[in-house]
Amino acid sequence: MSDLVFDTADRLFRDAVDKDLLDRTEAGAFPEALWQAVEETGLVEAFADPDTGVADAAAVLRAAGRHAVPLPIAETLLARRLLQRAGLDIPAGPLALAPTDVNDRSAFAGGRLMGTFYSVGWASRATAIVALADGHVLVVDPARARIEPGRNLAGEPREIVTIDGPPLAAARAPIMPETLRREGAWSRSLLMLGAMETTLEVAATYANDRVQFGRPIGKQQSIQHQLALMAEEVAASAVAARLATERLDGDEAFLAVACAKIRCGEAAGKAAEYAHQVMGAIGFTHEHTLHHLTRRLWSWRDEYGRESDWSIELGQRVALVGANGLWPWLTRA
Amino acid sequence: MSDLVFDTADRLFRDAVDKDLLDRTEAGAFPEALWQAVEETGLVEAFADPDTGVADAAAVLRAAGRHAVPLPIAETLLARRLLQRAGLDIPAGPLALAPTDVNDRSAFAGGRLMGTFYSVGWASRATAIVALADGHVLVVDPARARIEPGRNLAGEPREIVTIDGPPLAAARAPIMPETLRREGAWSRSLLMLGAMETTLEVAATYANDRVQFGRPIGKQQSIQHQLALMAEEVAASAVAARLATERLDGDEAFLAVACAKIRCGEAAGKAAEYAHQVMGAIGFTHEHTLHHLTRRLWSWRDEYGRESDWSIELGQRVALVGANGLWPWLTRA
Amino acid sequence: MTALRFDPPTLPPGAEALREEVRRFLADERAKGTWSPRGDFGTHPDTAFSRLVGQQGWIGMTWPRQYGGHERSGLERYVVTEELLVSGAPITAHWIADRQSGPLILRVGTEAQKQRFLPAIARGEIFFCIGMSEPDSGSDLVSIRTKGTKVEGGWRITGRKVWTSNAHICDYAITLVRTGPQEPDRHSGLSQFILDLKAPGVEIRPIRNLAGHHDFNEMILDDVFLADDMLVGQPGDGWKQVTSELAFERSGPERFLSTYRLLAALVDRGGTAPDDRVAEATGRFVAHMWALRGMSLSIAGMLQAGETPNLEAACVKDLGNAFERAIPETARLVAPSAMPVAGANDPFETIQAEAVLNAPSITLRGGTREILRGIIARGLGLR
Amino acid sequence: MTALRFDPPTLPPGAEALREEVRRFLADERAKGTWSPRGDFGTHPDTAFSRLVGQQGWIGMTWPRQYGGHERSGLERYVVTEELLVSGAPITAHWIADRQSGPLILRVGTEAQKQRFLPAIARGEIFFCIGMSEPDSGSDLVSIRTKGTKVEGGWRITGRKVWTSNAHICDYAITLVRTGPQEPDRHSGLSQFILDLKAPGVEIRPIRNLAGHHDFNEMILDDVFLADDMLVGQPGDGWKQVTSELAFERSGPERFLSTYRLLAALVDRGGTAPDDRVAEATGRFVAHMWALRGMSLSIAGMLQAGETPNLEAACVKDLGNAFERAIPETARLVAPSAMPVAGANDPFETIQAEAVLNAPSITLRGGTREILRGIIARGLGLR
Repeated sequence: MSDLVFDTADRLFRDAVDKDLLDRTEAGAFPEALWQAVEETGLVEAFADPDTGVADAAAVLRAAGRHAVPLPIAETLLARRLLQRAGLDIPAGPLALAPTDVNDRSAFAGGRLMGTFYSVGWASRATAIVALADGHVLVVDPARARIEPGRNLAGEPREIVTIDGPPLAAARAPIMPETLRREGAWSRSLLMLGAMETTLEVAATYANDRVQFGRPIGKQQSIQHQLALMAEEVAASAVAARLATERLDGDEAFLAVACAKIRCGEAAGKAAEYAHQVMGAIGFTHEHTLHHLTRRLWSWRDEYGRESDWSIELGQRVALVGANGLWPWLTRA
Repeated sequence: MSDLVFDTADRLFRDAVDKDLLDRTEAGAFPEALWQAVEETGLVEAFADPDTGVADAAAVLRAAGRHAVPLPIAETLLARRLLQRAGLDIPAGPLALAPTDVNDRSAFAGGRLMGTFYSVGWASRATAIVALADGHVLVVDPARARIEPGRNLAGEPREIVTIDGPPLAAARAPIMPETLRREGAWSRSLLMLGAMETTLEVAATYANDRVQFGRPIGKQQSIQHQLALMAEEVAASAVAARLATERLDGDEAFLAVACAKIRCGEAAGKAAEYAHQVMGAIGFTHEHTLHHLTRRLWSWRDEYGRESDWSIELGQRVALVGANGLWPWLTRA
Repeated sequence: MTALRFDPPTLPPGAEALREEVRRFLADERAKGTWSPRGDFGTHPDTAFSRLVGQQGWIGMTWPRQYGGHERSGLERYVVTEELLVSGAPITAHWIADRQSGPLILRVGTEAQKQRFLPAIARGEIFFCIGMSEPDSGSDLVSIRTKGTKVEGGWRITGRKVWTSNAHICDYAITLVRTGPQEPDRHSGLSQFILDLKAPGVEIRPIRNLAGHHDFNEMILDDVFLADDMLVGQPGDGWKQVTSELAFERSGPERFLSTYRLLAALVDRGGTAPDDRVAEATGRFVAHMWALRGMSLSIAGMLQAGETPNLEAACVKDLGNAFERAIPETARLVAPSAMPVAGANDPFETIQAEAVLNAPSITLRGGTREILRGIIARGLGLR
Repeated sequence: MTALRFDPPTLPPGAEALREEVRRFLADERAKGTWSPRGDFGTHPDTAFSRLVGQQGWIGMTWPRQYGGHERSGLERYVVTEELLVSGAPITAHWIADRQSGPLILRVGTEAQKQRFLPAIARGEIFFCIGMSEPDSGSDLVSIRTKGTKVEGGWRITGRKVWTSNAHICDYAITLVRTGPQEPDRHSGLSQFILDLKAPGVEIRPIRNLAGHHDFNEMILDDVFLADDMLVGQPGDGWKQVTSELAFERSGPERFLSTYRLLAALVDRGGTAPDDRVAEATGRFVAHMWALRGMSLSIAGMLQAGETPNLEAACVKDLGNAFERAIPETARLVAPSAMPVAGANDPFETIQAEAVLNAPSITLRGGTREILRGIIARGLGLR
């Protein structure tokens, strides 16, 4: 099932996302037609199936990462899941999701939401902003929020949203804020995995094609080593992301997601570095597509917690489990 | 002057220290004849010249490191300097020095020294233990101390010394404990530099000589890279050690010694790793001399403060100096 | 470009019960004083303990019953192996026979060899080592000079092997010998033999390692006679036989768990409310180990399914090397320094010291990083 | 084995007074609003600011007075350069002319060239860039295809250059051109010309970098006529002339200070009582920078003494690369996260973001690490 979802998404994105679309979106346009296609294909409903939903959503995210899809796919998927669990109606169109950052602050009292969220993806393009605040899921009309522009290193909209007023809809929150943060971190792990896979392909192809000193640079042992190291990072990320997907709704979601975000985040930085090292000046140009991938890697590894944030938190849990409890914990999970 | 000192020491050690001597010393013997030669050549008095003393002592230490000299050269040099500054008589023979570790504890009161020192070099072989405690320099008879055996990773004696009784001699301390710790860290930087230089020579020679897959392994790009990286570490260490030597008695001794211990300590670990990587199984055998150097590198980087200890302390000073004061501090030093 | 594949493994029913069984066994025997935890798995052979492990049915677990095996899955074997490794149990003595020599005999040995050696291996009664490297050939097997000459009823072998781990406590060595010319290609002409280490003409000399320990040996073979039935597989197939084992050799839990006990000691040293430096280091290492175990388990599942995930195994080995080496290097920098206790060995310091001294040997096992990365690069389509 | 040598440099008297002078100048001009600190030194050219620097006598500092220089030592130039770099002053415009083009003309140019170009460079009035790389030649200069054909009174040049930094704001480009065959050896047949960027047939097209900024250009040369007096040095000596500058190009403070401002921002973010993670990171980076500066100053002294410490320079460049790249990677992990302020740019975040985006360009400057390490390995006697 999930393989089929991946193939569908991968084909759609491969055909629709090109350099031109990426550049235009970064310059401020919204790829309406692509969004329509995503909705029509049902990809935004990937979480729907109670059995395979998480794996299906993971497949969509990985495919989106592979093609640097310039749309709020992760945000919409997670927001729809949250609304569905809360029993709220799901608006059509792209959705924004808050909070994303530990510094975000909000309060919901007397039917009124007050809050500031510092890094909301695509808020100004969303049909609704879905927020978790004070034990409630709230649906906010973006037109009634103050939205200041902002972008991450990849040029993806990350906006400062200030809300002060009644939401369009509200319901008791079915999950804790940690769960939302965890799902956000999980989404970034899958996106990074996809982007790393393409980065590796691009770099390996280049190394075979590019001739210097009379032979392909891929014949140099040092270039081969860098590509091998990159492949190792991608491999470790793929497994860490799968383990987190399998456990996203399980008892050991924290452990599995923390490991995925730490491992994929570290791999993302290394993969970007190795790729640029292999590709030299050409990879540093705006003309080449590499940076659409690597700038996303640099952004996503920071979103929903850096490797260091998750490592410290995981290390603290490990300490509570203790040296003798660590292995039983890992093998039980 | 210091070049001459280096040449003298280097020649003496090269001729006298061989694998057999190293193995025998590690097994418990004390190389008396070599010690006699060191004393007769005047190398233990290297600090004596008020102008070139520090540079001369640095030259002796570097030469000792190059040949993994199994003697308390650093300890004797520093202890003699301390005695001289305190105006105390300098006993002949090898000297031990305490404290060395932040966990060491001692008190001197009513003419009585009570203390435990956890990692004293060669105490059981020393003619005297020179200790700094409660603002005093104290000379203790090793025969009246309780000495428990211990060795560092390189098999050099590092003994637990417990003292409870009157010293043989005492005088007001001319320096603070931080200064002694700093001089100890400086001595280890020079020793590491010397040992790294030889390690690099051994590994480079091996890479040229060792044939695999029909050609010297030194023709492989990855082996060349590892040796180049090793050379870079040695180069940075040489400069950091020189800068510390130039400033050991100056206003910015803390900065210069911290940088030397951090930089040489980090280099030591890398140089040892690269060397073993290049040399493969042969370097892992007891029969080869490599480990006499690398085990010393692994030991010395921990002695008188790890890189991390010095980095944290330096970072705290940097914070007090502030972002705007940092560059002026570095250029003034 | 060959995509790397890590299929999700399916643990057989009973795997977790088996895990508990192993833990109980280890706890009981430790309480009895049979064993105590050691550092790296590659050291401290204990033939008596290995016999106990054999009695539990945990040697040759996947082999057919008719040869003393237990016909369990590779994933059950995986569970037993990781539990033994993590506990620090002394399993060195039977390690090679269980992982390499036994499976080799099972795959290409004669019926007589299978009957003669496998049940005894599985009982933990006979032990094997590997006579591969020579003074002038490390990773480069084709340069092997130990020579086998065909004589009436067998072969006469002369040469010199080095780095044969634990030859001094083993009974047999699977020995790689040149028996013919390098034709039709440079990998031809090598053969594998079962060498009885007590045979006339075999001399074993210790090679001490840098810490002064005796794990390695030099094996001098002076006109040793080996009967025809000690040849394993086909003459001339030695290189093929050796390289086809590599996915097994490169992907097991031993490839990233050899410094696990140091990680646990660091957790211990950090206490229940560790400072951020210790917490960050342990959290990061746990994440790396988690991913490596996921990869390694996945490969075990694919091997069980009859696949040969060689590229994937090379990834585990190269990443595992780096991981195992990083633990002592980081632990020494972040560990809070503790007040030494006179006369007592600090457990963290002891394991840390052992790990630092042992670190150079990590890359010596199962292929240098140059070879591993070359394999992966070729898999990526680099020419 | 060639031992690496780092002689202690001797700063000339007055160097520290000069340093103060530079600091005062920068503070005064900044107060006037003439400039504000920028991130990496390779970006943000400001020709007006460069003219001011020229007026201070800080361009062409070491050149003879007769050509507009100031006959100061290379170490005085070093002091000025590091102060400008650390402050984040916009010195990109005159950078190449001061470090490379001017010294080249001084070394091998004709008397007429020296008189025509050097005084104007030193005044900060004309600016140079370098036309070296081509689409099919990165580090591999012998594969250059831009062709120069001898004609009456000069040369006709046709070809395409890429990655020419700041060509769009410069007046001239020192351009490497094939003017003859690769004989007697493969490095023969290349020549350097002073190319007037306003000459007919020269077209300059922007190449935006990954952050969308315009620093690089493509230069298309379509049958451009260059008079004989625009040839620099001897025809065919281009390769030799290029490679003999490398110790200068590889060892300056720009090789490890380009991310200094991020380090300072991290110190700032950490506050006066930083947590141990920030303290450890900043302390370690300061130690690395301290050693790199010591090496770099030492090389400056040796260059001043007429030596050519090429190996030592390669060390500084390769270590400097790693150092500059490590700062943003570590800073992002240890920086305490601060409450964002709506509408305000957080200085740390801004510099951090710029450093991450700029990191891939660090190794593009002055030789790839493969080349640098190859040089060092040969220096160690590896054959």
